[in-house]
Amino acid sequence: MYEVRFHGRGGQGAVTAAAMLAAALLEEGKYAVSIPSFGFERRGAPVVSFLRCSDREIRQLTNIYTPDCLICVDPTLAKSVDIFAGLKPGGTLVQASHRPLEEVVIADTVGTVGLCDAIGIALQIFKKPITNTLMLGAFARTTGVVSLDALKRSLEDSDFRDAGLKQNMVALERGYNETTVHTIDRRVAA
Amino acid sequence: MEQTKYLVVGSSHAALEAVTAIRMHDPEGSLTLLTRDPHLPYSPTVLPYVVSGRSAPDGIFLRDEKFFVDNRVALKRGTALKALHAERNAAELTDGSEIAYEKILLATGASPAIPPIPGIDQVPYHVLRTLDDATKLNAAMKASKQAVVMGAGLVGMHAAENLVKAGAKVTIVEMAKQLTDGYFDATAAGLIEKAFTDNGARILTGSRVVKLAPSAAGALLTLENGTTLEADLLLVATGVRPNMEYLAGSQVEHDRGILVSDTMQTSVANVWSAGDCAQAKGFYTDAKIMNAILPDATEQGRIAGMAMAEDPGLKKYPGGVPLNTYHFFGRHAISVGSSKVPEGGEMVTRFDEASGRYLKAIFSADNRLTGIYGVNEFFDGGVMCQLILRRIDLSPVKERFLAEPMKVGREIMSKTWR
Amino acid sequence: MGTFGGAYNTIAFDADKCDGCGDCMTACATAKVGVGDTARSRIQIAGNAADGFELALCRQCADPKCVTVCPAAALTKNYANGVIDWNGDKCVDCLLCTVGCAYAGIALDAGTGHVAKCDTCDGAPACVPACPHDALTYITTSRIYNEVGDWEDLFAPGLAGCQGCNTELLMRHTLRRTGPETVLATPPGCVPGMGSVGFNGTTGTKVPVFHPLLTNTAAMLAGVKRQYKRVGREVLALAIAGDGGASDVGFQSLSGAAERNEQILFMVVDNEGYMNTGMQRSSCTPYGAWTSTTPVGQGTGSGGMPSQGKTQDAKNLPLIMVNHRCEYVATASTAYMEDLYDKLDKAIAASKRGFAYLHVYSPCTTGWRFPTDQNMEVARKAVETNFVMLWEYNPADGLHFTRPVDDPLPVTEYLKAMGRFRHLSPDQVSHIQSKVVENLAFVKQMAHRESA
Amino acid sequence: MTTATLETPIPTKPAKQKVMLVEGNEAAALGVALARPDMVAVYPITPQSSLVEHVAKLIADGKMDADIVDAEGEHSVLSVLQGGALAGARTYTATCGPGLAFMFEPYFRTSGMRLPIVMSIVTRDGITPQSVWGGHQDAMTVREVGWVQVYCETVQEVLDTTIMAFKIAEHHDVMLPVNVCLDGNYLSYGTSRVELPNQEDVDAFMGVKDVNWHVALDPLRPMAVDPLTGGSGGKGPSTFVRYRKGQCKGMQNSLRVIEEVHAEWAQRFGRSFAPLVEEYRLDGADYAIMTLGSMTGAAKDAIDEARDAGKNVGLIKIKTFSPFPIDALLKSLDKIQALGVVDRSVGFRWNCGPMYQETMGVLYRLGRHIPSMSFIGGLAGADITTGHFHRVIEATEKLLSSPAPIEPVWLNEKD
Repeated sequence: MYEVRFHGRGGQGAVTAAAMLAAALLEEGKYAVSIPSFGFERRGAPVVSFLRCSDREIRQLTNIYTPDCLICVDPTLAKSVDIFAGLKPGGTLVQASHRPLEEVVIADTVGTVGLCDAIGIALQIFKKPITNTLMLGAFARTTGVVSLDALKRSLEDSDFRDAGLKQNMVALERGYNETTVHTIDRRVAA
Repeated sequence: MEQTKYLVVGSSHAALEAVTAIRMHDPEGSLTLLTRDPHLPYSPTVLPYVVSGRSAPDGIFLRDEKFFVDNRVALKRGTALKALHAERNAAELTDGSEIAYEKILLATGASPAIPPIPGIDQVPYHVLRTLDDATKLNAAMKASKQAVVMGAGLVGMHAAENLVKAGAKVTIVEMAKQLTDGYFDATAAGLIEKAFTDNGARILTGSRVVKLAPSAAGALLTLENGTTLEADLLLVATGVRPNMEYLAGSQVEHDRGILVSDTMQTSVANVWSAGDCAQAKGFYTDAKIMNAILPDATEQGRIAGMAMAEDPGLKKYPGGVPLNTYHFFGRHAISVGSSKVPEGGEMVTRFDEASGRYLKAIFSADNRLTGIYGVNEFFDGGVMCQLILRRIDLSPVKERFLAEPMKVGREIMSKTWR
Repeated sequence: MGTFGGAYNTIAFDADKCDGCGDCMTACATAKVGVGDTARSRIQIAGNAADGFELALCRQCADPKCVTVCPAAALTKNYANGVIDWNGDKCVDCLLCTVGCAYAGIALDAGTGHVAKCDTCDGAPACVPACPHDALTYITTSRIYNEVGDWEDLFAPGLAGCQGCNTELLMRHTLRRTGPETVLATPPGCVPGMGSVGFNGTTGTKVPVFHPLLTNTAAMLAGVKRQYKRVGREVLALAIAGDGGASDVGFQSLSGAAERNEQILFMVVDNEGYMNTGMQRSSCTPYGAWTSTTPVGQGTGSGGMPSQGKTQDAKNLPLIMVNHRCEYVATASTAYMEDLYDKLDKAIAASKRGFAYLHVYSPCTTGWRFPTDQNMEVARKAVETNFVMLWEYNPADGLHFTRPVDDPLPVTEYLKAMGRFRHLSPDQVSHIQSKVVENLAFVKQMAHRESA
Repeated sequence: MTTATLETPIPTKPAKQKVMLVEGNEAAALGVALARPDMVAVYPITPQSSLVEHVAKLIADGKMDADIVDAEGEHSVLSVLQGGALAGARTYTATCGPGLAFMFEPYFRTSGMRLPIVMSIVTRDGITPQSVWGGHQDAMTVREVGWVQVYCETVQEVLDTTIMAFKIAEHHDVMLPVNVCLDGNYLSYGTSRVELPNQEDVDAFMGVKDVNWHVALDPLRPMAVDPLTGGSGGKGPSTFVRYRKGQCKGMQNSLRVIEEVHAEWAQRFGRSFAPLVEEYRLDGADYAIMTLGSMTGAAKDAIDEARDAGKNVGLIKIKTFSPFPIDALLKSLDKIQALGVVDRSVGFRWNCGPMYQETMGVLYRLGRHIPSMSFIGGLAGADITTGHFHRVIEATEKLLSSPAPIEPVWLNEKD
């Protein structure tokens, strides 16, 4: 079982990203379940969503409290929300940020970090800061839990059409290609 | 033997009203109408106008063939009732056949009463009761130079006027002291007489024909006072007599006419009678009277029909009210009700010689109208008849009523309608 | 004997409105003999100002005595138009017909020497429009009777309505008109109370009928109609509902169905309260009216108002329906059946396109407290005082009055006809009168605007 | 009748089914579309909204041939469907919480008129306190109104059960409305892998549509629908009593029909769901926990973990809550010595969960004392995790040796 928690703000597509990732995992023959957290659908408010994947059927329909991986599609969110709550020790953070690793807030539990200037790239592609597809590329690059191809097939099956599909394909690829992956070497506390 | 549920004998107003009344309540029961006349139904009342030529003989029929077909009435013409075998509900006809009935209405009307004057069977004379009488008289009238009318009832007077207008020299011989005796009072009769004499007719009231003999012209009449009259056309219009010879041997009680109850039933089960042959109660008296007038015939016919069909809406006959209208030389006379002043009642008359307008109204002691007569005085006969029948109290409006009988009468009756 | 069962148009006379001016007689004489000599008119006004005026006019009797006593076959009842025809060629001027008539409907015309009588001017009587006071009307309701007579009555005989109630009349006429391809909804109230949906396994109608809830009539009917439309069957969805179910608790579904333009004919029988369940107030109950929940008491009611009947004005539901821009909206009264029938025809046609709403005023003998023989009179007075206005609306032509009352009676003529207003104080009466004026002005304005 | 009448022979192997990833609300919408209703009436309410949006989209896209009525409120939604059903339509809607409360008047009447309407309840906790999140309080509150109510565990079960619900509702021995309950939030929005049955297979499964053979508003066979009954006059209350008895009979018949329909479904589509009561690792268990709806997945994981830890615990899941599957449940209860019942709603009168309350009645019938206790969790969208279930398992285990507490355990009191 591999558990992912998405962090974003309302309107950035964190919930859609979780569903898209689940679809990609399905493409690879895995079982996946995504669940959004529930709130009023206000733009800009912090939101989370959850994704579980496994090689066998997933029965739990619950939130995720101890994720293996965090995907944070908004660079500023970590300042207002404790995105690291419950992260398994040595867990992964995939963070949208144009800053170098040193300037990114990282909890002690984080073992691997994937950084992607998702906002900057999104503004180039979409003229809007829509980061979710980019960050799925970044996730694939950082974790290898899902392949870029599966994500592309999932995107093709999605509701995106024509120009939108094309832009998101570009976003997926650039997210994948323009992510830097860092392994945090830590002395484990006694 | 032919069988029918309802057998109606006669074809004038009473008979036709009975047919209508029966069919209102019983659309299905077999119904046969028997008439001695070969023609379709017509009214004896219209015959003077056939005589005058005003009415075409083929334009007077009250019902056409279709009526009888539509109403499923078997119409038997040209055959009269010969004998009533009420004990076995059978009618024997003059053609020798018999009809078995469940209920029978005798509406056989009346025939001219021929006075037993010596020699009457030796001279040609006319009567006026049937259409054939009328057409014959019409033809004869055209050639007449000097005509005599015996009897100054309405039939005789109508014929006399026609003869006058046709150019004949006309003499009217009447036993009574006045014309239209029994219809109009002396004042009215005086106005009528004046109209006739002004137009050249000769009126011999209080006169009686005592002898008749054939003459070159036709007939020679000898009066009681010895006067003789030559007539190339003689009309006998001295009254009518109910047709009821067929009752001979039956149990049906009869007096001057066939005696009926206030639902027009005779003394024998399943037998009713209405119209000119019936003797029913009068409005002013419980005694049974002959009231051979057209409106009364329709009323009686309707009641008889409803009674025969057992229509629950049947209302009893209120009694006959005398009622006559008479048009003469462009003027008109009307009489409604009784001419008799009731005890404690009063009679009011108004006469304007200049206009010839004459009004006579008779009231009971409690100010109910009992009779009203007028010559050239306009009021509505139907309205007056209702005031009498309904015994409407006229105390509050009596003065106005006498001044304007038409207007006030209409006012009262319209109120009752609303 | 002719045709039984037919009905004919007729000239009606309202004695209360007649002032004896004689204009009708002048018009008649002018039309018939070419001169305005009132003595020769075939319509005769008798009477006087003190005792009231009366009318002598041929009633065109169904079983005319003038005809039966005519010896010359000159008078005949014309079964095509109901008029008693006089044939001058056959008439012998014997005047026996005048003896036959109890009402002086046929009388001697001194000018001609013949009798004369009303022939209704071939269906366009000259006297009627000549009357300046509307005392004469040419009633053509007979059309309904003649047409409807052969249509099947789709209600069972012997509906259990209160004595004198007009709702049975309304129900039978409406269903006769809509015919058997109808699904009928009768929400709780007087209509099912009279047995339309039956009791314990019996039914009151020959068409499918159901009790909706008081609250969901329009919605349920919408479902029925839509399914028949879906399967291509032409079925009329008809509601006969009370005012309470429509204006109060049922209003939401009514409004929703109207907004969606569901193809329904929704008829409200407005007896101005919950009359079936004990005469409680509804939002259609008029100001001042006694009901069992707006009683007339000794004390002061809430807000310091005296307990003298309802303290609020009635909701004008039909106007609210106009604002839904329904395919058709109309008000009607059983005192004006011809008007009602016209509207019923239009409403049925409109219901094939969308929502049709018919608001029929229904005086309640029991709840309004008036004698059982006065239903039509009360209904008529409501219109004659403008307490109730008869109009119709459709989106294309806007709103217009179908029976404008330009010279209304004072509202007291209506109020005094029934017991529920007996307690009214002069202030309350003047409030009602002022509301009548205000409502009239409002609807007039609407009529003006809508048709502009 | 012991087996469902089949219109076509059941294929030995189901045709290949399309695999999709959908949220529970979309699964319900897809199931509805496959069942081919004639009429759908909708009014949006959280967390049902996306369900009716999906339905509307399917119709708008021509993927579903139904008349959709956007009514002005839930009261009219159900009323429209009643009219439609009386005219012969197969009908569907969905609601929850306040919407269900608002439609209660026609809701009560649907079962009385024996109209086979299918309605999803995307369960939502009852207000007040104000809440737009999941919980079974809405469906539990109306459990005594004569509707058949089944609860789904997974997104796939939502899809499959929605189709089966029509067949159950319209069965001549049942003729009752059916609620398919899916948990708001966790199931409604939870996205999961589902296999989508082929339309032809579903058509074969559904057979010939025959909705209004029983009660109809049809001018071709006029009848008075729902005339007044009862009272002390006329025929008295007998009509009413016979009618009520018939409703209860229909409810009882539905237990058999639900089983038959599920069995046929398994044969045709290769997926089987426990129709009434599911046992999970119950054989040989000393005690059990009892669940309802989407919480069951986490509970099963917890059971597995507990078993791995040597605990002799099993699970009983209720699918059909109304009518309450007494006989099936008796068989399961007879296998255990202690029971912990987890409810996602509250039974106010007994100070426990409603399912617990119902089960206590069944326990009495068992004729053997089994110590039991009530757990209440997952109210207003709260999560019931494996962690919570471990607490439940531990507390239930204690019942084997200690007296049962009277008070319920509120699982999310400190979350």
